[in-house]
Amino acid sequence: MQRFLNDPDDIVDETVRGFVRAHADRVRLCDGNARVVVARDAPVSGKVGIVTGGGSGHEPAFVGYTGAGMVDATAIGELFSSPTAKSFHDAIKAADGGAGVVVLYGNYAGDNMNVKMASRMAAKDGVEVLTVVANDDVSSAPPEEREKRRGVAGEIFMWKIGGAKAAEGADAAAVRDAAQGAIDACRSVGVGLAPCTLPAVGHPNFSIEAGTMEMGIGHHGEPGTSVTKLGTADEIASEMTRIVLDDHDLPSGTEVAVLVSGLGATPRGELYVLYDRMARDIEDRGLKIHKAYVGDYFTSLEMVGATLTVMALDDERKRLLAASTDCPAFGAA
Amino acid sequence: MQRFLNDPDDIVDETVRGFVRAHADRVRLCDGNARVVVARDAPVSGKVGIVTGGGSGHEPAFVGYTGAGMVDATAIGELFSSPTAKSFHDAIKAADGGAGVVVLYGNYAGDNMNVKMASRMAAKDGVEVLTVVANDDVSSAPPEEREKRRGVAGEIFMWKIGGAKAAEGADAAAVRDAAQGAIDACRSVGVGLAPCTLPAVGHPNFSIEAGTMEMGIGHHGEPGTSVTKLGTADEIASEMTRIVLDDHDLPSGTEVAVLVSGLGATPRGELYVLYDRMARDIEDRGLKIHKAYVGDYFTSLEMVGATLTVMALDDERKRLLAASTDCPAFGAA
Amino acid sequence: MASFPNAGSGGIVRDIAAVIVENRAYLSEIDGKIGDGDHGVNMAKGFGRAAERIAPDASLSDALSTLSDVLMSEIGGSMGPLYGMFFAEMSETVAQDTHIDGARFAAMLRAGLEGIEAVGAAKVGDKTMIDALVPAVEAAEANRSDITAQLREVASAAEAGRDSTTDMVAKLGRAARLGERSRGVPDAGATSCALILRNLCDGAARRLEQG
Amino acid sequence: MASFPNAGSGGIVRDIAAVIVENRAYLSEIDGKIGDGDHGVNMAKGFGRAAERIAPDASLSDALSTLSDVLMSEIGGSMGPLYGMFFAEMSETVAQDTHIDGARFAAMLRAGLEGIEAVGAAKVGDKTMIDALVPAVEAAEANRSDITAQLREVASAAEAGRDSTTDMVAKLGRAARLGERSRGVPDAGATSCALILRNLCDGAARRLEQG
Ligand SMILES: Nc1ncnc2c1ncn2[C@@H]1O[C@H](COP(=O)(O)OP(=O)(O)O)[C@@H](O)[C@H]1O
Ligand SMILES: Nc1ncnc2c1ncn2[C@@H]1O[C@H](COP(=O)(O)OP(=O)(O)O)[C@@H](O)[C@H]1O
Ligand SMILES: [Mg+2]
Ligand SMILES: [Mg+2]
Ligand SMILES: [Mg+2]
Ligand SMILES: [Mg+2]
Repeated sequence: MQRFLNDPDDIVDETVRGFVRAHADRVRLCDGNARVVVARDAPVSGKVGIVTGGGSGHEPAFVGYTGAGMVDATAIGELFSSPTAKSFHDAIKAADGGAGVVVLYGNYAGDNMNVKMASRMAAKDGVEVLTVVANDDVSSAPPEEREKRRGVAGEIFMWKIGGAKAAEGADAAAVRDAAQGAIDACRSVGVGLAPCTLPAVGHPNFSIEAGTMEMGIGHHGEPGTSVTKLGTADEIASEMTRIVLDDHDLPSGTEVAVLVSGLGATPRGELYVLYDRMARDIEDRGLKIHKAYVGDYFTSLEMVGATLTVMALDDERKRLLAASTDCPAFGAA
Repeated sequence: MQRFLNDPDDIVDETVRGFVRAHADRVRLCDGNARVVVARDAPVSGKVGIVTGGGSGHEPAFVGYTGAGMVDATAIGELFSSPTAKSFHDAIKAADGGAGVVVLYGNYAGDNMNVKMASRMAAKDGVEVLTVVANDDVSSAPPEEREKRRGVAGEIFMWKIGGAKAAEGADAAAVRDAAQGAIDACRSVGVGLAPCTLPAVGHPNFSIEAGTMEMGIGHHGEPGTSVTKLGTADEIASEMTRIVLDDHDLPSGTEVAVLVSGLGATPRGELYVLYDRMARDIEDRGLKIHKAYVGDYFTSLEMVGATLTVMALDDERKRLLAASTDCPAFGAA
Repeated sequence: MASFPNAGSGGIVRDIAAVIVENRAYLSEIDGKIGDGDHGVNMAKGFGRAAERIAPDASLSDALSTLSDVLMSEIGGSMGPLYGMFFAEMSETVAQDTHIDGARFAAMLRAGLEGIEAVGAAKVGDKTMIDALVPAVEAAEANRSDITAQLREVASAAEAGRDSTTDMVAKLGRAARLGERSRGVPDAGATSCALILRNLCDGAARRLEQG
Repeated sequence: MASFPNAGSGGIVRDIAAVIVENRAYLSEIDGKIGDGDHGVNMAKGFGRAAERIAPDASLSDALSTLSDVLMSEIGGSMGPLYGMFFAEMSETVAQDTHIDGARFAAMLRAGLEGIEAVGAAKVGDKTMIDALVPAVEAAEANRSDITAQLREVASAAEAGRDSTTDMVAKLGRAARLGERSRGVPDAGATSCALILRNLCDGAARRLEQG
């Protein structure tokens, strides 16, 4: 493994420590829990707290979205593994400014269980906890089983919209509704061209034959919907756009935000090559791109691949998307 | 090659097209030259124009640093190949607001020649052109031959400082001096763990045996100063810090800005693991880290590796570093 | 009636932990075939850490409680809450017992299963640890009166349950999306669960006293 | 004295371009050993595009000018300015000539070399295209009076110059950092330069007229 590695068991602690050290102007470590990162100014008294959390290995997600105007406290799990209930609970406590806390997380078995247990613990402390679970990955279940779908890069939009709504001073229910509305308005798809390796495991956690690709792949290498011959960038981009928009079914004229994220080892230039085709396909379907994000926003270690997320906008979401943010992965550098 | 690719000959054009499409709120294509990207508001009348340029494959560099408060116009070359003199010339014209243009670029044979030719062409148009050539890569030549050293990620600081100085209304000579001061205050080193492949070539452009690493590697895979056994993350981080600071020789108490960039396929979490060690080593040498940047700021396609850049600060550089910027790779998202 | 003492039986949990740590690579390997390949890593980390914190003379209930705490507060993932709740409920059930006989052993396992069911939503046939655990609990309840037979039957019911997962199509968790492609590999969680129950039963059997 | 016509000799440049395009992979391969592996790609793109724009009946000077324009405005890298200036100066030198004899041929090559020297800073022995070009120019000047011999000598001097680079340690460009490791491979630019000069001479030789 050609990687920057000390003891594989220490990766997450070292990553979090380095992260907090690098961005001490915006975040700090939670007192008593080295797996919870808290926005510098959190808790803001009277503001609804925003919490997220998830496994490591997706950097800059989840931790990079901690900061003013976005997430107040982030619980951090092992590589590709949900944070503990205790960490979610500590994050909730750290984010609580007395106006309740909304936990915005992704639909994975571990996260569901740990957030549920943490919410119960927080309820005992007297903290009101509402939750929104992201399920934007269209390939992970058919539309009629949307509750089974995984959460992927659409979570970034959910955090941005929910975080901005909370920053505006909305109450917990309104923040929850805004975040729920954002993720309901999101659809995503991923494609994998080469796998990644968990250092503690030491070999790729799945395989993709050279010359093929896996459409619908998950953020941890969860199998996709089909393995086919590797297409051209244009073919792949068009297929991803088709999958997302067929599921989305937006009326012509709808304004959208588009996010194309690399999975870790895809050259950034290639993301723009994909975007160039996607944008034209999106516009050909009568939609209007209001804002685009292209980069490594939500990765899977060194997987080769990309995800496309399309969020339908309305006036509120446009306002909240434009609101100022200052977290390490999104906003002022 | 598991890559997102159409015709390898079209990559650069497609990347630039996708880039301009995605960030049309901040940049536009130059009239008549699809290899020059111009900041939305450029030229700003009375402001010194900032131009840069370089080969493609380093995204988000160079193009991503085009935007308000940073670079006015960027000339774009083929993968790992200098832009044409014509493109540099067109970028100079696009950036010229009547107060002269400063070209801030990296020390590579092609760029030197093309900038020189472009400056001559611009002089014929009556545009005053000053240049600063970045040579922050300590491994590329001994200190006494600093003029032979390559420019690497320190260029980002040079653009930021030069761009902010120009935005403050300084004249061309003062902008040149600020940018020159910034790059003189920078030292960088890179390490490579696995090579990258130019799509048109089809095989890795150099090789690193598994279990080894190449210290001092260049941004195009230029050979480093030594090939050794792959160290732990901590060992590599300490060695990189040592190389940079031994060359830099800063008085104790100096405030510095630190930039750690991945080379393309390094998981982001690992960059923080490196930073965690580097930051402690930097502080152990009596320096004070004023601001840190960790991410994929200047890549080399899908090379596995990282670079470390340390810039010494003074009050002016601190002010210019903090000045607001809005370019796709740096600043508001 | 035969039973084994609660006091001093914490060693059973340390032995279980040792077996999980030994099977780290294997558990990750089978998880890797249809999941994300981290089951052994997750389990070994939690069980290994817990073993270090269990006092040499700990009771079974204290040892189970320590294990549960580590899983819940340090491991996360799915295993933190699932095994965390499993061992927490087992520990609470026998906390006041000086000796554990067949009836208490069955009650302990039933409580553990209910602990899992309180957080997870798996049913028999979904290709999860539940497929090893449910038949084991049923075997425990069918053999309440003869703990020697019970311990033997529980361990083999768990292993048979584990084996039954090989031919199942996963309906839950990361493997579910594979559909038919998930057939042919035993479930990782069922495999760790069978290892845990086998070593729990063997450890208890070695400590049996005629009462 | 023998000479070849300027008018109608643009085909020589098209032939040169075809040879460069044929050697795309080879030129990249040797650049890849000590440089960044793109020399063939860069060259083939520029020469290939130029060939498409050279009219069938173009003069040598016009064809050289077209080639220079494409290199300078579309290719960039080091080759854009270096070969761009080379061909620009060659083109300007013979633009007014109806026929090119040995003296004019030598003058054309000398001007090309000076064009390169105006932008680059390589000297003989640095392991660059200069090592092929300088002996070729000297051979041209030493054989001004006999163009037939001159064309033969120029081509073989260029090839000998190219071969001399194999044993050199690079002192300029990307390969310079390699030090001793850069020995043993011919320089990519010297190799393309020898190909260009060989085909220029052969093309001119086929067009020679007794004047
Ligand atoms: N809802 C559930 N109830 C019971 N067991 C489950 C459930 N979801 C998953 N599992 C078990 O978890 C195992 C995987 O554990 P592990 O690999 O450690 O976690 P993860 O799936 O988060 O990577 C599966 O093999 C399965 O037995
Ligand atoms: N200053 C220079 N003068 C003359 N030739 C040079 C100079 N620098 C580099 N070269 C030539 O350029 C060749 C490499 O060209 P190419 O690979 O196309 O460009 P790059 O080095 O930008 O990748 C080298 O083999 C060498 O012959
Ligand atoms: Mg996992
Ligand atoms: Mg090159
Ligand atoms: Mg797993
Ligand atoms: Mg080259």
